[in-house]
Amino acid sequence: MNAPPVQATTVLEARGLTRRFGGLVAVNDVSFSVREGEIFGLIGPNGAGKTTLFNLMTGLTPPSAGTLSYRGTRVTGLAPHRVAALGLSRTFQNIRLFRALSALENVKIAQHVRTGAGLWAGVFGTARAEEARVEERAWALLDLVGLADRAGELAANFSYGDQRRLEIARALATEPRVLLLDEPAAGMNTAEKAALTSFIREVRDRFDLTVLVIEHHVPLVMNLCDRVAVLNFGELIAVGDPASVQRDPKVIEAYLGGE
Amino acid sequence: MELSQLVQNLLNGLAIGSVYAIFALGYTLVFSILGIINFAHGAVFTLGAYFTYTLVVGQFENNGLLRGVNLFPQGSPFAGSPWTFALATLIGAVVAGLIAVLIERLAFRPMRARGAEPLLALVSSLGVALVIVNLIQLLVGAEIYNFPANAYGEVRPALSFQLGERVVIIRTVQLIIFAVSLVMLAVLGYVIGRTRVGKALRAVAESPGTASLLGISVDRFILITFFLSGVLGGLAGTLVGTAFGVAGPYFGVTYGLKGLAVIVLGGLGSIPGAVVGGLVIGLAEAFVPGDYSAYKDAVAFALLFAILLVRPQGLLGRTQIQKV
Amino acid sequence: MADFLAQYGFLIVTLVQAGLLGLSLYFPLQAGQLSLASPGFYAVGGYVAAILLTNPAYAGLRETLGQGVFPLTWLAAALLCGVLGLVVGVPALRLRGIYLALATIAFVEILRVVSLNLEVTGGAVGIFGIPQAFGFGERWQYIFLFGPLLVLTLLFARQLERSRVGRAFRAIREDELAADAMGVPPTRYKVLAFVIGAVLAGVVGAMSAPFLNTWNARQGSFDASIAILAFVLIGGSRNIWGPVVGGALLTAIPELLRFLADWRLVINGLVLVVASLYLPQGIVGALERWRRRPPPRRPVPAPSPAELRGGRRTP
Amino acid sequence: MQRVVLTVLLGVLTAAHAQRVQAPIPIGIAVAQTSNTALLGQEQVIGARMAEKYINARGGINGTPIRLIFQDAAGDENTAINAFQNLITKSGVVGIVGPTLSQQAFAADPIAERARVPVLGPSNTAKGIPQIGAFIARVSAPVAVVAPNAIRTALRLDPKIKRVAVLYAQNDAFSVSETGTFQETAKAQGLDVVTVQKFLTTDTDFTTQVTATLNANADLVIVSGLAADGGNLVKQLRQLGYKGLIVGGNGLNTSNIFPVCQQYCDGVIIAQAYSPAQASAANQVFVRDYRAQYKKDPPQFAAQAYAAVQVMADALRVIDRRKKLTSWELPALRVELNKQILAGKYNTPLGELRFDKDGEIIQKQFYVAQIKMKDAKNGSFVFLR
Repeated sequence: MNAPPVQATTVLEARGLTRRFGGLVAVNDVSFSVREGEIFGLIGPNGAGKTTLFNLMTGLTPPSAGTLSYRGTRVTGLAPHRVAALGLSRTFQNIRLFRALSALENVKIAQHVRTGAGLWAGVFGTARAEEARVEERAWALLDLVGLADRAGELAANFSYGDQRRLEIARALATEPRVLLLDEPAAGMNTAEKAALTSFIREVRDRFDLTVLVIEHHVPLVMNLCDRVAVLNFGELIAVGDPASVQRDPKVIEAYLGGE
Repeated sequence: MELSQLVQNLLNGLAIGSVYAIFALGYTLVFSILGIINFAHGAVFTLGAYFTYTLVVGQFENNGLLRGVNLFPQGSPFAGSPWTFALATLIGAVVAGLIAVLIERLAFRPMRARGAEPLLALVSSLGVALVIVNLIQLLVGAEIYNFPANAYGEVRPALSFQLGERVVIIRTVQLIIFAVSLVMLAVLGYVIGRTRVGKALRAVAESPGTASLLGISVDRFILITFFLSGVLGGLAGTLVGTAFGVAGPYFGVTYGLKGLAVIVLGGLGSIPGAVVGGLVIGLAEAFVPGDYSAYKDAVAFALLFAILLVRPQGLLGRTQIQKV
Repeated sequence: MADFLAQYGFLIVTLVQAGLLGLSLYFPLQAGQLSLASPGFYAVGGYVAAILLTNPAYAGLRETLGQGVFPLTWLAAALLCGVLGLVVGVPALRLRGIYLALATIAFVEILRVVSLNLEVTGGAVGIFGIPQAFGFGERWQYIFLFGPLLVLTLLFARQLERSRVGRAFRAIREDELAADAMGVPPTRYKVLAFVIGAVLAGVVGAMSAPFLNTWNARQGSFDASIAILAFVLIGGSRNIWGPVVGGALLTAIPELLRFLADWRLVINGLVLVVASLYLPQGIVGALERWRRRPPPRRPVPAPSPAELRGGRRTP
Repeated sequence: MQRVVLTVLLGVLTAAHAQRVQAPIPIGIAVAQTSNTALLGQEQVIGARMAEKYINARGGINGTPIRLIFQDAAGDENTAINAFQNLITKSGVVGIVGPTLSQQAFAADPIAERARVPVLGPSNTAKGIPQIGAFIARVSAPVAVVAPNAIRTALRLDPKIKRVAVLYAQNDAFSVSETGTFQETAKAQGLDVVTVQKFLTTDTDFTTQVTATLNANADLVIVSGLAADGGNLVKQLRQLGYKGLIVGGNGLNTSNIFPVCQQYCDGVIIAQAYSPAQASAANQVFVRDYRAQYKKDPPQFAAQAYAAVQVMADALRVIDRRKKLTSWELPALRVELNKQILAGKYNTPLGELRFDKDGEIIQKQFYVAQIKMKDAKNGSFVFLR
């Protein structure tokens, strides 16, 4: 298991993140920090507020209170595309690919923030070099997730597992520094899950990423993550290395009580 | 503004507003179930008026293929008394309902079966409206037909009372429309809120998928919806026809656009919303100062634009929460 | 030939014109925005041209520019519609789907009532006696304006589709939220698409005012909104040729049915019903199913892993 | 494919050369047979058809019958232009009667003007129509002249009139210009215009306008509108208790308003460009034929369309006497017909009429009538003065 680098810098810092929907508190005063280069797991029973937390972190839902900062820059309050531009990119629990577009296009679109051709450059074809680069990177990313030979197929036609991998490729296309994966292993079998573990590590190393993962499957989390945070009813009940978190009585209580 | 003026504007607004409202009831009913805007509703509304006219008068005089055909050589049995007129209105409405059912079978259901884009229903219903309107013109011409003046019996054409220095006046037929639209709303509210059919309808409106799992025949209830919408439309057509005449084949279609403003203002798919929306637009139009009456037609759409920006779900509509 | 052009010239130009109006609705639709505002901008563009070409206030301008006044009307219409598109688009594009459609219908109707009441737009009669562009005497000659505009618009649309901006449009159409999360700013591109449609409709209007000889408030109406929507849906909304084919066909049909005399609009209505029932993807959409797209070809030089990270700065 | 194109081209080219005048003589009628303008258009169709029948029954153009070719011009500009193109090129008509609306005329008439085909507007009353070009004339007078007469008649019937309410359809070009004349005349007669109310031809409810009128205590109401809206307005005025005189503009001059305002139409004073009471023989024949078929008096729109066809036929007859129509080249005949239309004097159901050099109608007689209702549905215009 990769030990986190000693004296790693903090990349993400959440302070008192809170989100209320009407009377319901989905995320309640959550604070934690994520260090550069680590794989940080987010676990908790169903409805614990994990996805809401991701939404708060990526600008899809504004927080009721609290802040998130990325290397000292405030993230909360920014629109999602600004968060993406800052270097935080995500996948979705219930896969939100551009279903009627090809795999290749899905990955090309996500390079939007890293390119600059405007309307007229596009219309007059003056951004050839940039287009070529977009095209090449898209193919390379599809290579990485093993879908290059099906680049022209519509995203909707892919199997569940392939869609999840395509979504990771798309997230990587935004050239993130932090990758947020929302249940990447959902619907995968044991062999696929094992492959996914090594794939995420490989990606992290190759792209110098910090990775946040929401995951249900406890063995996978234990195996993959450097540190784990546990949410229950919107509250953070434990943060630490997988082994210690697993022994935490509050965590055991939450899981046994919850299921 | 003086009190009498205020009261007069209020009455005027409620009177025309209730016309908008009864037009919009059937419109919004179909939207609540299918989520489509049925442009053919205006045509069905027109048909209702023409059917009743056919029963009451029996012939179309000047133009069209039916010129000179006299349905009742001995005089119509539906003419003469308010009760027979009411019967004719009811029959006209039911036939309009059946036509609406036919429209659903021929123009909407095949589309649903194919899972076509819901927007196409707009085009299809526009096509249906075009067919109906032009068929009416072919058959009975473009002229205005008017119901006999004594359709409601020998009632005074208008009621008036003194308020301060001025007289406040209201046409009897508009009071009738107002009353009938309230009754229609109450009946519809009862049917939808209290009866088994209504519960099933609501289930279909909420989620067709779940409803069919519960053993509700979705297609059957869509047919019922169209029938109800057609009956309401046909009834409204006759009522409005008695107030303003059956003003040619485009008679109902011209209400279609304003009806759209009404149902959006009230909240798409909300039945009380259609009534509230109709009354609000009627009142807003009535309170346009005389000097600006030229802009009266823009009022409904200015309201529509404004409400969409402030509260897209309309006055009485429900918010839809988007799931991420 | 001369007779053929005299008889069908006007019709042919209106087919092209309809295609262009279809395209003006197609651009916002590319970004997933169902806007029915085209007739409003079309009307405004026409009024701009009609006023510049007939109003005594601009007599001096016409004198100085000669035939140059016509391109000026297009430019003025484009500018005004662009600005108007921006003003209306920014608030309206917060709405989705049918709600946006309804808001744009309201916009068209408000414009119509206003133009019916203004002095400068000629009130109910409208503006008439509009000078002919470049001295065109015959209607078919207007193909020299609308034809190139159509070609340019199609080229523009094709280039746009292949570009970064076009991809952004499609992403928003497919899933606005996911597009946003993937770094595509939805509002900016929705407004851009809306404005492109507005500018196109405005220019078509400006060219149409001399073509029709007259301009009045009935040019931009709710009926036109629905007609243009039908162009796009019946033609096919996923391909640039869809609106062109749909516009041309739906404009031609009532004219080709003239031999049916009184029955022609009944049949026209039936055509709309049958087409929406049997061609749910539109005509071009149905044709496309027969054509298999070739798989995308990979560019030759394989990128090195370093390139994969992109030319990214170290933080 | 190439061959097809070639054949079509050749066909078209040869067709272009064989432009002789056909017999029966084709005259184009491009009026609104569909759309909501059809209410007016269908009356024009009837009027034109009756003229055709009448003319042919009396030997047509010195023995050669005429044939009317109908092309629907609907209510919009594009359809009107297409109808004109069809008539001019495909049907080779000698002249055109149409279109129904002034707005359409501004779009379609220039087409005929450039093709040098004479046009007679049967119902275009807006300012500027005959000025579209040398080939454009109209039989529909912009009855500004008749408006003053109607007000004077009202004053004669009730000399105590002082306070006038003016109501007009602001989306109808004709009503807008007519109301201007009405208002000027009222002021010139020393009357107070106490309120001016606008409405739309598509309106059905006039409660707002009516109550404003009543509260202004008007003792004369002047309405400029069309049949449906005007009729409803009159009906609602009476139902809500207005007792004074009502003057209706020329747009209300149609028996179509009887079923709309029913017994409430009674007493309305109407400014007319056409009256069934007009005494000429031409009119009496027309009225007799019309009554025989439709059991009511002919409306103005039918009479004007009838007159337009008759003017064309009369002019053709003069030309034919000089040189047989079928021996003319079509383009030459069209030019000649236009010249002859403008030169002649005609005895039509509208009374005696001729044209000025622009093609504006010079109508000898205008009329003021009062509506008398026999029962709820039937009534008549009783000619005053």
